[in-house]
Amino acid sequence: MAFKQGLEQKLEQIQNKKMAQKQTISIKVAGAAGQGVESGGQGISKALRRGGLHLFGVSDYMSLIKGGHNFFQITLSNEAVYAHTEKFHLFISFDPQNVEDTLSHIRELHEGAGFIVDADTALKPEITATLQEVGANLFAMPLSKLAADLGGSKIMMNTVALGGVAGLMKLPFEKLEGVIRENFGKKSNEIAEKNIAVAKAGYEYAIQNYASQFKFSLPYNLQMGDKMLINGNEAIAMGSYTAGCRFISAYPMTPGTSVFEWFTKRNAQLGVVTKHTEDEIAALCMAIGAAQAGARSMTTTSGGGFCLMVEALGLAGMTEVPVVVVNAMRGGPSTGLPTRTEQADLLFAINASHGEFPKIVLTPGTIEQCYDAGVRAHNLAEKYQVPVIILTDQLLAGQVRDTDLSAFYTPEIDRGKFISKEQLDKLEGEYLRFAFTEDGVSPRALQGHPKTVHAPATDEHDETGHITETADNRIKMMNKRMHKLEVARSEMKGPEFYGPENADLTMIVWGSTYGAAREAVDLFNRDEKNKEKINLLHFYEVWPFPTKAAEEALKKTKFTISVEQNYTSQFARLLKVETSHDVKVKINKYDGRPLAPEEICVHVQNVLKQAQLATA
Amino acid sequence: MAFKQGLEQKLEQIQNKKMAQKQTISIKVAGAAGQGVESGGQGISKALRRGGLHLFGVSDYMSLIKGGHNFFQITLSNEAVYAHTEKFHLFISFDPQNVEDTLSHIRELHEGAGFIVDADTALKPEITATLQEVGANLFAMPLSKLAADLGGSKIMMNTVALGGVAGLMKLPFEKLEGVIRENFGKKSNEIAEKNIAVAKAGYEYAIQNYASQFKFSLPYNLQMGDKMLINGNEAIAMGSYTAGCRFISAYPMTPGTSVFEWFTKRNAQLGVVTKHTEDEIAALCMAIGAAQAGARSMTTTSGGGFCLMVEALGLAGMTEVPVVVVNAMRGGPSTGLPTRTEQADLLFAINASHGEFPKIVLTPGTIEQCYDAGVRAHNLAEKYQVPVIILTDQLLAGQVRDTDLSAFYTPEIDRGKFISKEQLDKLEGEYLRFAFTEDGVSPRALQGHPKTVHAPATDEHDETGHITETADNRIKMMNKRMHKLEVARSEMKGPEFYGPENADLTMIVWGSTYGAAREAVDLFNRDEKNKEKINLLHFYEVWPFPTKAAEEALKKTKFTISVEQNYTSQFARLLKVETSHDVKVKINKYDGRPLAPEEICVHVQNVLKQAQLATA
Amino acid sequence: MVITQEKTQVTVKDFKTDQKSTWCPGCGDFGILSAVQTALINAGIAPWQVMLVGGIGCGSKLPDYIRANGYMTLHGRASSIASGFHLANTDLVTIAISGDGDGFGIGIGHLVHNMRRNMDIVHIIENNEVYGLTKGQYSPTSKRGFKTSTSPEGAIEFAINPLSLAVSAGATFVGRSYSGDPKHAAEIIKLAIEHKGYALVEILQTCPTYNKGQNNDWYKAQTYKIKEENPNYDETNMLHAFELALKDDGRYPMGVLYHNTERPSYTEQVPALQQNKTALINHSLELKADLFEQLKKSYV
Amino acid sequence: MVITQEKTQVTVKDFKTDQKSTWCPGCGDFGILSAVQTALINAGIAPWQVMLVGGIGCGSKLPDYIRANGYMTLHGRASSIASGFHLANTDLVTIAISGDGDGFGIGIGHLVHNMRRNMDIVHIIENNEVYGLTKGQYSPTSKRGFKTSTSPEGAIEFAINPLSLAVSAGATFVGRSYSGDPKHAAEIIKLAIEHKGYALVEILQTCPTYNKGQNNDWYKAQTYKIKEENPNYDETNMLHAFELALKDDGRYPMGVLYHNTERPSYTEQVPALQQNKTALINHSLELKADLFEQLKKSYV
Ligand SMILES: Cc1ncc(C[n+]2csc(CCOP(=O)(O)OP(=O)(O)O)c2C)c(N)n1
Ligand SMILES: Cc1ncc(C[n+]2csc(CCOP(=O)(O)OP(=O)(O)O)c2C)c(N)n1
Ligand code: SF4
Ligand code: SF4
Ligand SMILES: [Mg+2]
Ligand SMILES: [Mg+2]
Repeated sequence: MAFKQGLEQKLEQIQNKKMAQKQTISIKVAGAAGQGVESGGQGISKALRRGGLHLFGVSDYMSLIKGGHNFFQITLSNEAVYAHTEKFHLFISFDPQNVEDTLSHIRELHEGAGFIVDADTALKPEITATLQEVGANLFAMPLSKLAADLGGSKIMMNTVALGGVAGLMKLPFEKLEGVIRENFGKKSNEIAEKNIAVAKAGYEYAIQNYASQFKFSLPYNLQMGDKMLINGNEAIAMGSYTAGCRFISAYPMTPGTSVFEWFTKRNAQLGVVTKHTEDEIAALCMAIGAAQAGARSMTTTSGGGFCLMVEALGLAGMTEVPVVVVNAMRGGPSTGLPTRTEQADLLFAINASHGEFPKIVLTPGTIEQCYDAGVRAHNLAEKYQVPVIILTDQLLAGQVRDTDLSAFYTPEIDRGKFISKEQLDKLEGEYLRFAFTEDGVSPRALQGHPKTVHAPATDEHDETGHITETADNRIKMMNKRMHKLEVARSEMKGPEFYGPENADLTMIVWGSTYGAAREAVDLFNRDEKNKEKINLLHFYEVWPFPTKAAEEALKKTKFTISVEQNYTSQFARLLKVETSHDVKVKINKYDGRPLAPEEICVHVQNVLKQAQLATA
Repeated sequence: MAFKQGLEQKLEQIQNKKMAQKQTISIKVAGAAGQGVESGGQGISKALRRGGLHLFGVSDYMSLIKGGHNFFQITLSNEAVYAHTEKFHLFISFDPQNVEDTLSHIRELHEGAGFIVDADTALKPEITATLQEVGANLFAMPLSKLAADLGGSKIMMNTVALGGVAGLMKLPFEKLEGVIRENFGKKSNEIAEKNIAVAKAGYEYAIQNYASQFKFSLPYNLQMGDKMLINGNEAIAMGSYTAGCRFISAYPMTPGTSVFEWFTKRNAQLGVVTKHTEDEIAALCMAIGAAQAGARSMTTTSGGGFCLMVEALGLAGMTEVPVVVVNAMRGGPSTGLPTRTEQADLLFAINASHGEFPKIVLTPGTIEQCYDAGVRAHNLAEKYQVPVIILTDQLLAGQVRDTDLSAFYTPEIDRGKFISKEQLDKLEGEYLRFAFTEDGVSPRALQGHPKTVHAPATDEHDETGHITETADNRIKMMNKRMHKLEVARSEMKGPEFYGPENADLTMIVWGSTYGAAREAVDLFNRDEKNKEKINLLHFYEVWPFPTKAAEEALKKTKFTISVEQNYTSQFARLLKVETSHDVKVKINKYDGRPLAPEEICVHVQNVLKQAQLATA
Repeated sequence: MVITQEKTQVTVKDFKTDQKSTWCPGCGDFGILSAVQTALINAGIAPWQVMLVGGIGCGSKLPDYIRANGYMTLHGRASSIASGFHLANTDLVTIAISGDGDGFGIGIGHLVHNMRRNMDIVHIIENNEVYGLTKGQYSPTSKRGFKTSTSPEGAIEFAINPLSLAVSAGATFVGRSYSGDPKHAAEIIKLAIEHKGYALVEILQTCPTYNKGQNNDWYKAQTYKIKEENPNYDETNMLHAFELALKDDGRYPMGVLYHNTERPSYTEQVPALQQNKTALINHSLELKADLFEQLKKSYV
Repeated sequence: MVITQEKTQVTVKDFKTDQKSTWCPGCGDFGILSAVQTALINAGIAPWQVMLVGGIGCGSKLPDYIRANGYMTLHGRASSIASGFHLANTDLVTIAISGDGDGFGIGIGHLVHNMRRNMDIVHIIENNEVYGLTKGQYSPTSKRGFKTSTSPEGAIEFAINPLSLAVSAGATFVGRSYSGDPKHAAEIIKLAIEHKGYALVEILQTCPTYNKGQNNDWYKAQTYKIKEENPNYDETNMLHAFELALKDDGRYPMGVLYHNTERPSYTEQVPALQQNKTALINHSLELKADLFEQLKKSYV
């Protein structure tokens, strides 16, 4: 189902209901690539967060380096917040002359919202007209003038604008000041101070001139304390590192690259070998080589690069080498929408590579789960001696949300049946790399010790690793390898509910869709009529499929719909084959833009209406 | 389920039942690689076939060039025959000193069977003892002596042995003579005549000395006429050629190579451009380049090479380029069992490449269907402008069966919405390569005409092919592309039954498993008690899945079991998600050896027994 | 290439498109785009007589910004796809377009093999010594010590020498130019088009966003024209080409480094293309009944 | 390689295995196997101190037929996997083993890039100028005109020149030997092992099954030792190496063609390996609490 088709009206109805406790303010910073949208958005986010607000931030960008049109969206709240919103309250544009995009943003402004632009810009009449139409205020601030006068350069007009935002949001100025000092202080103190001066000017200008017109506000929670604003990819990287990952080889591909760059930037500090390879084939092959040697290893990519890795994935499966692959999905097929989000690689990842071998697929949905997935991926990989895929996506890779430091726990490193050097010294008898065992997992000793000489083959092999084609051995080895999948299945985490028990309708979601669906649960149920109407069931460890837990959970549902960012409802298909459960309705979005909670609510309302009609 | 586990006894029971009309004789030629097992097997097959017998031939070989142990199995019958048998009647060995393998063959001999070896070989006592045990006759023929005496070289001992086989089978000698003349005549007349002389000597020696001991015989049907002995890969190649394929680029990989070599050997004669590339990535990319230019194009490979092609598969899907990919499956994962058979790439092929786009997957089960798949693949590819995958396997790739010449029909070439040069000359207005249409298929004109200038992108693009990221266009383009899958679905061929209607049990099979399952139907039902007990339902065009036809067919079944050459019952999983049908029992074989009809019968009998117990 | 089509009178207008470029202001790719256009105009090749096969990268998007046949494909595969296209339609002038990452990094295998095959195509590689589109990682041509997000302490790899590699791999035309001199670049591209066999044209390219140091001024100082410095330079001598390519004085020789006109192109040797003197896509798809019968009979 | 382990007294017995070889009788791979063994013995490297990473092909199966650490991997990827292994465990001598199809065909991209990086491994490429394991198709090193199932009229491609390519790609050690002279081959392999950086050893190999013409007699006539013919040959001179590699007299020079001892190896420059003078796999996996805290705080 495509979105935004005659749904605006219903959307309004939902939004106009009073939302009891949870209040949100949404801000959008827009401009051309290279104009500082991303850094500005991140900066003001940090300041507002430190003020004591919950915050969700995500950027929308085109596949180009300069020009075009990007934006950064911030949702602020007095409660935890997990997604962007469709409508927003404050809009800062650095390229208001881009009429088409500007208008489309303005149309999404709430009544009473504000639009900050440089007073020097001569706005096109359509823009002012539309502003009036939606009932939003024009805050034409002297951005470039203040920047030039006080900072000595128009370049600082972004900072003036951020000051304006802080002013309208009534954020204590020292919060913004702190962030600016941290960000620019590295370059030079002078630059930092100039930026602070212009920010302050913007701050005061906004308070004096517009505060009375901007009626939205949130209570700052001064007790909130430290929270991280870290994105999904950084969380995966940090989880991997804390779980002992010491080798990462990769080839750049949006949106997988930032996992790699987290390591490259810190390679000396962390003692991690990072290798930018010539392609994705080499990326995974090197990681496998390092893993065979004994290092916890990983690679990261996106769909197209993952395609090139599937042969080597089978190598890892066949020779039982623990290795972690991050596939950060983006809009496909092929080059597709390189900077946009999608969840369309699920069945490809699960079935990737020819032949059959065990692999594990994790699909985290939040920043915390990204960290956890990083940790678990490396532990599970080594415990079961299998490749583990972390399937994330552009939306999760780049989003930030105020995150507890404690969620990034100190992991236990579980190396499974790893035989240490000391144990080897005492070993009697021949070491069999692929010994048949009850759980299919063979004790793993590294090459480099006089007692462990062996040479695994990607051909079918016997317990020593030597090539053999006999039918008997083949059957035993297949059983051994595939049995690991069954053992691992029992420790895959089952799905989790969010929202009221006994809801009339349960949304089945996986991966990053959790965020928007969770907000939709809150938004929808907050309407008095809808109290406890909907909840969600979120899957975040999907292969081997946690069938039992899924079946238990499904028993607690009445009417299920799947909500996925893809065309073919891949998760619903998987659920069907694994549990025989047929979701009643499938909601799909595949335009590369992340689902918004309001949008989901509209779908849900339609579904409920139709379902009631159908049973009437 | 692994086979051969305490089932021998039940097997005997089945086999000892008289088989009414259909009689078979099975022959095995064994030896080390390089000893001429394959050529000998092919030669005697041709001669026996020409005598007027139905024939099925398949070889079993190791992954090495010389040495090891290979064999060629021939099943002869007075009726059509689709599979090898587990037990056999005549055994010719060129390496009887390979005791282990020889013994394993001997144990599969019928009582009264014959074992042809060179009289000069001093047989190990275990061998003679086991022969006696199973009640088989030793036919120790003076193979090398006759070869040396009459042909002048021991090398011809193979030919003597084949003469012996012909003698025991009471084949008119001229049939063998004709084949020998054809095969050796190319080299020199003299060699041909010498070989004929030694064959004749073997022929006569066998008749004089052993005919009375060898009690098995089949009636030759002199009216049978011409039939081809062509293997599955050759049939795919020929079908592709007759359907207009003029470009094939490939990289060698067993068992996909022979499709390619069919073309390379004839490239000048047929006017086909054949390109041996540096790897599989280039193989598919070149084929796509040629297809984009307008040539009907293809590539061929096996699982590991297919892995390397999945990125380019998405390129073809996104830019709507018709191209055909043959994936001849072998034992996996990874290098696996390179010369053995498996059906474990089904879900990988269907879900191959990141993102979502339409593709078509054909899974022929017989030589005739291989030809048909070759034809249809190219027509469907161009009609829907999608990549088409032909999924075959080692078993089908290398098997021969007497095949009607008329089964290789003269195809119609359906280029779908192809715009010819002449039509273009008259075209008014702009040509839109990706025009939105009702069926999702856009009229296709080639580059190289003044009116068709365009440049498709693998990024999301508009109707012209230019890159665009807008949400609206994205949704429309996804709908357009994916809709082609729905239109194509209606012309996918549904499954076909073989065997009695209303059978108690239906075997669900796909691809090459048809052969053994079909023979199992005949074998099992021939038992009076079992009359009309089982039938099979064979799927050979599986993606887009012919859901309606499948559901119709499934309604006609009572109790279904899946029989697949893989571990995870991939087809049963697909069937489940597409039709909600749950097969009751899953039979799996994954040791790389092809299922034998007797083996299937044992499984079926077990299933029936247990099912009856369960319902009692 | 063997140019089979008639020369066409074309002008800049013919190549004009509405598509908006996504390149950064000041990017060297603009110069290359104009050089390609000029070369085609001067060679008398119309938009419908050429095929531009792009890989993936900033520069590889070139076919989107010119009105001409094109195909924007996969990262690293332009050479293969262009070769396949060419073999099926020898009537169009086929030009592959890559960045340094695309052509010399992930795509070097195809490059090397198609060079030694002497596939009759032109391959333009826009070398900005960095990965532009993925936001500035070091590339196989980045200088040692170049600091990027994936080489924060400076690249520790030795850069590839594209020209010596091309010569030793068997390319029969090896030229170099620079994005700041579109006139020269156009000349070299035109020569490459007219060459029969694999013609590699490396175009040094400025990337004001991620490789700021190597701006136009820098390149002007670091480049020189081979023929200007040595009017007697013999481009048919392979060893001279090596010597020049390996010369380690930090400066870039520009012009035709190597030109071998003796090797037959791959295309000229393909039986199916030679026996039937028209492009493969014009061959009839009709099945000759006697041939079909003969094929079948051979299996009886 | 920088050999960190102590020399070990080893003999042929230590390398003996029960695994039956699947090579054809008379295959040149037997000679290469014995050369590898001899080189290891002479270099004082025990079976557990070496890592043999094979690609896929007849010759790539070598690690299955010797008692030593090994890993038989994927077609064309030996160089990458060996490089990854080496970076994680610099204590073992890492040797990649490929056929000509594996190393110079499908795997040439990894080869070229790991050479210019100067990865500190040895790469032995067994060149029989044909695809053996897939039953005799022509390979990138097959001579023009070589008739095979995929080149029935004779190959129309120009063979790759592995040595000039290696030199121009940046390999710092380029040697050649031949399967019929295992003693010489062992010497070259030993030198390669002792070299610091990427050492390419091409071993010309007989394939009596699919390349019958180039048998031992043929090779004996066609090969010569560089140092015997020219005792003053200077293997440190890159241009000389080119000249020799390109010499087109149909004969194969054998020995060390090129040896550059000045370039640092990749391994020597990796911060994580240099700051902590033990192999990566011996580094502690323990998480330092203060570092962790600092990492987290940087996001507040
Ligand atoms: C298989 C694959 N891997 C990675 C990418 C991501 N990617 C896009 S462009 C590019 C590199 C661009 O560098 P270059 O070829 O030098 O072109 P430039 O942008 O500098 O012009 C990469 C790695 C991709 N599209 N496909
Ligand atoms: C991805 C992939 N493609 C193709 C193959 C099939 N294959 C196995 S060995 C080989 C070539 C062998 O040639 P070479 O490397 O020269 O080794 P040789 O057998 O001659 O020693 C090929 C193409 C494979 N195993 N994997
Ligand atoms: S990033 Fe560099 S190469 Fe890419 S468009 Fe910008 S300036 Fe050009
Ligand atoms: S085919 Fe050639 S390379 Fe392979 S084992 Fe036989 S002789 Fe050796
Ligand atoms: Mg670049
Ligand atoms: Mg070879």
